[in-house]
Amino acid sequence: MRIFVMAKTVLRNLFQGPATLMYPKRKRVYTAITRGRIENEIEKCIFCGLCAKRCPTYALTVSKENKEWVVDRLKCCICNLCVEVCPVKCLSTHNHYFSPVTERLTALCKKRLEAPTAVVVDPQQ
Amino acid sequence: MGWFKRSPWVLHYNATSCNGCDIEVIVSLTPLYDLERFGIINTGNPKHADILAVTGSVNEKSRQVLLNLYEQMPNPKVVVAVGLCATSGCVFQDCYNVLGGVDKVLPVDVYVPGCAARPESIIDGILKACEILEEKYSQRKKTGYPAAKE
Amino acid sequence: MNTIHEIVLNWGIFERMLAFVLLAPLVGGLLAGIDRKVSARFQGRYGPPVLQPFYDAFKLFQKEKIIVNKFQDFNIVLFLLFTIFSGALFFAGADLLLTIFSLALAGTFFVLGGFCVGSPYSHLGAEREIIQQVAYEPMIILVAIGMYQVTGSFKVSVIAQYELPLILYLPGVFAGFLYILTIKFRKSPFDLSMSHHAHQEIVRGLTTEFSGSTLALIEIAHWYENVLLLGMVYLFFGFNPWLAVFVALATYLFEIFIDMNYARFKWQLTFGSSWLFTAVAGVSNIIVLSLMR
Amino acid sequence: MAQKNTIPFGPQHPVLPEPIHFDLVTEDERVVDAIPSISYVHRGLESLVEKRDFIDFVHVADRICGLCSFMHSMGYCQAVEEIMGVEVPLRAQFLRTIWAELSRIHSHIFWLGVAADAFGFESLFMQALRLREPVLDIFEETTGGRVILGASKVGGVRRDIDADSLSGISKRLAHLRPQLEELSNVFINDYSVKHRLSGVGYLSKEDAYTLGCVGPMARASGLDMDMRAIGYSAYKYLDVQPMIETDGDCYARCLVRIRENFHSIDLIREAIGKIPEGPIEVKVKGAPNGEYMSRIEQPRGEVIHYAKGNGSRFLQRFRVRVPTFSNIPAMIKILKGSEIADVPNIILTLDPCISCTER
Amino acid sequence: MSVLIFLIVFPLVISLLALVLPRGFHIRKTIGTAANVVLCAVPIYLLVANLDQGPSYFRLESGFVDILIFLLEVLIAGYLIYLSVRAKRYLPVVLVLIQMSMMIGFEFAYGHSIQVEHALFMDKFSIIMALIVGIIGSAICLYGFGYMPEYHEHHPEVKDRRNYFGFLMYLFLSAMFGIIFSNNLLWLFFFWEVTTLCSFLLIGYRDDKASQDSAFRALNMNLIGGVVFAFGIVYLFVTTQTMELDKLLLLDQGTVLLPAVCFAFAGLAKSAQFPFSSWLTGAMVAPTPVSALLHSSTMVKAGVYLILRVSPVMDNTVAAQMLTLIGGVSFLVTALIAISQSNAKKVLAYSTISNLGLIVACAGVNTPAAVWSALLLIIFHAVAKSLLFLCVGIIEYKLGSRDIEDMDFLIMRLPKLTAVMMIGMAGMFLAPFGMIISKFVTLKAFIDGNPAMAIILAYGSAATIFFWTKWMGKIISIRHGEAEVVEHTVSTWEWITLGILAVATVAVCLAFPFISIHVIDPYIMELFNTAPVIDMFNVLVVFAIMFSLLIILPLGLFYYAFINKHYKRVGTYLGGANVSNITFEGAMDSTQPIQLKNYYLEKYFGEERLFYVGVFVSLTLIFIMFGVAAI
Repeated sequence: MRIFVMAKTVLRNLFQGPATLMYPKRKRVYTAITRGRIENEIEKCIFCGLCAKRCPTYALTVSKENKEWVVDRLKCCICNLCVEVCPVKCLSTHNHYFSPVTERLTALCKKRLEAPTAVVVDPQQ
Repeated sequence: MGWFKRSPWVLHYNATSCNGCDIEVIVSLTPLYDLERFGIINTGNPKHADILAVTGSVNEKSRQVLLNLYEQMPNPKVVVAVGLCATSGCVFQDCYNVLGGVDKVLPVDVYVPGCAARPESIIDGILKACEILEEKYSQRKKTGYPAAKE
Repeated sequence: MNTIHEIVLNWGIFERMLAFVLLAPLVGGLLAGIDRKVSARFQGRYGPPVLQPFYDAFKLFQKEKIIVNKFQDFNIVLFLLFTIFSGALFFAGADLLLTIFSLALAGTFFVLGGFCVGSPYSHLGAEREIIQQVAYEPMIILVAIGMYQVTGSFKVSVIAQYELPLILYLPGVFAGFLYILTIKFRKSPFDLSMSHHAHQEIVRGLTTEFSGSTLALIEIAHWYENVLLLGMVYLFFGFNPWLAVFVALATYLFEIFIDMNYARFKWQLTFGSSWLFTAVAGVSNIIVLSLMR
Repeated sequence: MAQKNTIPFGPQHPVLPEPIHFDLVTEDERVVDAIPSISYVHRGLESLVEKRDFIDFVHVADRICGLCSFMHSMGYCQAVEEIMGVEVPLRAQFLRTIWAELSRIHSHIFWLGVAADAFGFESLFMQALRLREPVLDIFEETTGGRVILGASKVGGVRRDIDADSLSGISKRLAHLRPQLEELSNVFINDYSVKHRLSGVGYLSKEDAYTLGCVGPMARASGLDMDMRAIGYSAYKYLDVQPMIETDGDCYARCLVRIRENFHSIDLIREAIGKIPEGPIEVKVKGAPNGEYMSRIEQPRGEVIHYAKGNGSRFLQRFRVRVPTFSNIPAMIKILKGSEIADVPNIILTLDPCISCTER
Repeated sequence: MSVLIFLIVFPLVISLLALVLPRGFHIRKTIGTAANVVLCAVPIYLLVANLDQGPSYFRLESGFVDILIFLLEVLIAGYLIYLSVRAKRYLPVVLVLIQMSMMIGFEFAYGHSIQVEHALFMDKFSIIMALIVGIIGSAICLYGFGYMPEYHEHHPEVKDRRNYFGFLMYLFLSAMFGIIFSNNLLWLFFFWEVTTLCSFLLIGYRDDKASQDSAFRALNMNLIGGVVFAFGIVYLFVTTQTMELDKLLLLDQGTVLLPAVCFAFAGLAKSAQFPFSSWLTGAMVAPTPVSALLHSSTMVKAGVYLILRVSPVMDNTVAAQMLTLIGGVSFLVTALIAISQSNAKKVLAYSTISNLGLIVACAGVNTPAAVWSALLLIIFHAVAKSLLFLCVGIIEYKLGSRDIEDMDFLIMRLPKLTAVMMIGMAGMFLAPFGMIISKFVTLKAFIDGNPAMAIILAYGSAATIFFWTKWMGKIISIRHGEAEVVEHTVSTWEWITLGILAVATVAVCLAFPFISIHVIDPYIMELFNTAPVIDMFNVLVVFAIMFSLLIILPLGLFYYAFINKHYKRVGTYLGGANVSNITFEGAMDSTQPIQLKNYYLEKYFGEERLFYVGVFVSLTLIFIMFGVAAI
């Protein structure tokens, strides 16, 4: 019968100080390949729609006429399929996640290519 | 004085989730993320809770459970949909038994995306929920408490 | 400190009662906050602010009132009132036994509150709470008996001013008291009926159906109760107020440490071990004392 | 005297991470009957094969369950690869094995933590989940995800791990080992833990066999049942030893998982030593036609992925028989006669994964 | 003196009337009520008239009465033998024969030389007992008017012998008065045997197998007590030529120790202490008024009455310590057994034995404080316990069960009765009510006298908390929805009794300083020349709690019932599976109601497990007690 087996561990915890990452105060560093959110370099995009077709969660809508690429962040499961399938490699996975939102619509990230400058509607930026 | 902001208690319910987000909700209470820094406790009892954190895409059976739990929470209360399944149904939105998203059942206040939602994201989401909780409380105070209903 | 002691001695009964009623929740709440912070540090976490219990209580008072039946809250109000009352009796220097009985009365109201709501989990919690009561009640009475044997009085005021160190006469009783303090503080391994931790098989036990301000009242009652119990620890070291306060605090920290080191026991072990331990430690001490006289 | 309580245990219950319901009939503290009720997590994802391309379906298989995520996608891929006769490169097989064993470690440590919480040992729970984080960090560095890895694909794996990372993993696991040992020491030796676990939920070897137990549940009762021994993937090159205990109680199940943790660390380090250079995937052409049952050892036991293709891009039938499902009859048996305080322990020593079970 | 004789004879007359007057004769109830009023009034008169007086002894020329009593005794013995032979049970026959041969032999050998100076006497203790017997006894007889018709309605198989029942009840009251006023031990013994007979006949009232078994068990055990009692009397007279209770106390301890132990033994049997406890639990088959009157408030008290009377003789002997321990063992073990019982009357029976054990222990300790608290215990226990018995009696027929587990939501079905019952239960174990006051004092008395008992008390009271609290919790639990209120069917007679006793439970607590100063203290002064001083501050505190409860409870209930409207009503927490507020969605698509039952922990506190422990320990103690007395 052994008691206080845990004592060593908890005392060490007490004296070593907390292991907490103190997240909001201190930013978390992510690895390069962390799947955070999908980004599109809209200048390169050819609006082929392959990504939208492949998306398992129907998060992407691409409109060739309006030259518009929209991702619904609340639908995207960051599976990377679109990135893999993109013929011009304009899609990439950013390593920071998309922050929580209170309204559904604010999670819609629209990117439209209008010559000469790209209009970016992204609440995160 | 903003007491809600300082002490939001969370009830977590897994409504048809794949476990991934549930683990992350639990993990966000543990040493590395430690939600208790913000006074957040995982209560496990709707009657003590201020925030209902729902993971999963809700099916017919868990729908009723969610409604029951929500009904038993005292006002002001906030619903946080954690993870992609809870916000939209993720890859399961085509499944026959999935309603797809908590907002089909309950009024959702905060959507936390991610598959699975990262602990940081969950912390952000719950802190955001605290603000809404505070707002809801001041609104209630203005409109006054409704009288007893049997 | 000694001057404080003197001031307290110069107070009348009602002044001391009033002081307890006003100060105990502050002290108790602060202790609870320290508890949570220290527990977190033991677990390698940062932990909530020390004033967190107060935040919780204030928040709970702002919540909507939801009830299962009309009379559930009444039991809790009585629980709080009698807890305060017994604490006030204690700090006024009244009869120790009376304090204990009054505390038992308060505990009974708490249990009745758990029964009253007719919910399975609070029912189980209430049953377990009674088992716990049965487990700790003898030892608390033994404490009073032991103190009476040494000092010849049940009066807290007399016991507190007893010049010789009580602890030297009552080591066994003190050990037994420490044992059941774990039950009273609702710490692991004896947090059967309601635990502050989330994952318990009976949800929140007794408090399952109590929410909002009523839950806050329960918490406040526990703060009062904790201060009262630490007051009883103080009595053992009453010969030196400094030491006594120090030991009381150390006891509290020790209970937190115990909490960190144990899984929750089952009721059989809780009940059996506390009766056995108190029987061995407390009873033998008392018998030795009675033989010495 | 028949003084019976009827208690609804679940679907929402703090000790249950996932919704499952029991009508718990108790007498005093003793459980006399427990009738389970499921389908709170049923999504019907097996039917998705009819709508999803068989290659994209990996993403669904990945999300069958968050804890055994990788195992499911691996099992699915194996089944499809077998049907199509695809030869998976050896390096990919080794990588899969490494990830699978890492999954086992993180699942087992998580289980240890949750079990500790179920018997009211909060500091142990915190410590276990703290030790689990390094494993998740390895996942994040190698696959980009913490929980849903998405690393497996039909015909191989998505990402390679370079040699530096591999030795880094090996080093980190070596560092984790003493910490895990300290944690395991509490489970193995602490009096209060023993009080809660040993003798609780006893399942005899015969019962384990007739009730169809799998995984640690079966192994704790003395059944030698470890699918890794059949040598799928890279296991045939590794020294796999099933961890067997004979006591059949919760304590034995706990021991099995603890020993498996260390064994997995050994396996990973062995695999890292033996991993060959080479490609990580082959191009898959055509569509599956035929059927196959792939068997894999998950953290919870043997999982069977059955796939049937009809020559189109869409599979005709897909079915998963998960370990929790086969363990439920045994759980019901050992729940009867236990105590209320044991119920969480017993449910958790099964390591139930309801989202697998109901899909 | 005439008052005393009146108290003994009057119930006898009433009992004969009860037997003779035909049923349905409307004057019966009037006579009964009037008689009960008289029976209440006379002891009160006795108290008031003798408030400041010491004990008084009465000389009675009693040659004729003595012979009459002797003849009656033989008659009773004959009747008992007849009944036993008819029921083919021979142990009682043997016991009666032994006893009678002893008494007859004694009568012929020494009958002529018996000189009794004072046949009757009266002191404060007798008056207390007279008050209990008079007030509670008559209240219970009133209750019987309402109860017995219902009893026969519910048990058509039982032969309706209501006249006989009334006869026995009043006969018993007469015998009780006889016991408490007799100074002549032969008279005391006679009345003692009459109560045994009444108890035996009343337990067997149903006249079926179970009740016959119980009745004969009770008879056997009481007869064993009686035999030893008779032996004690014979021995006492042969050695010391004394036949009077008051003279007994003045004699040398060494010579009278053995008879004193014999009397104490008889007292143990009568008050159902271990090893005799089983007769009392068996006696619960009797109709409720019998349980309330004989088996909780009066007859079993006669046992402790006798023990308390003779305990000064045993002061500071090993025998007294053994007596204390027997009381202590009975107290602790029965309190533990009571945890495992779900039959309401059995719980009450065990609790009765338990409390009597405490009184016996007090008698054994025999310090001023101990005797003081013993008297308080007798008073408080009698009032509260009879109240509880009567409540259970009513519930039994309103709900069709005497099982505690069937008393769910009692507060919704019988609200007023539940309130009364709560008072009774609170009276049994909660501060600031009677029992806890006396336990408080008892504890102090024990620490000074016998610390081992203080420890037993500490553990025993904890066990007491268990079964009372869970029972209380059961009856006050409330559930959603409506429940059928069945209260209106409770008869007026029953309400009157409950009212009297409920008020009495509270009143004795409020009046306890008065009782202590004017009634108990003088008695203690006589015995010990000192009286325990009660701490006035504590009394004030107790009163503070009492009054605050009396004020807060009704106000609070009123507030929560009618004024407080700021709430939302929700269902109970059922893991989210609620279908309605009290049902949940179970497995297999079923709808299950929640069921809440109490813990009984039979595996740990079961009757068969602990009973033999108690019997064994107490038998050992009794042997030691007799051993040291004989030496």
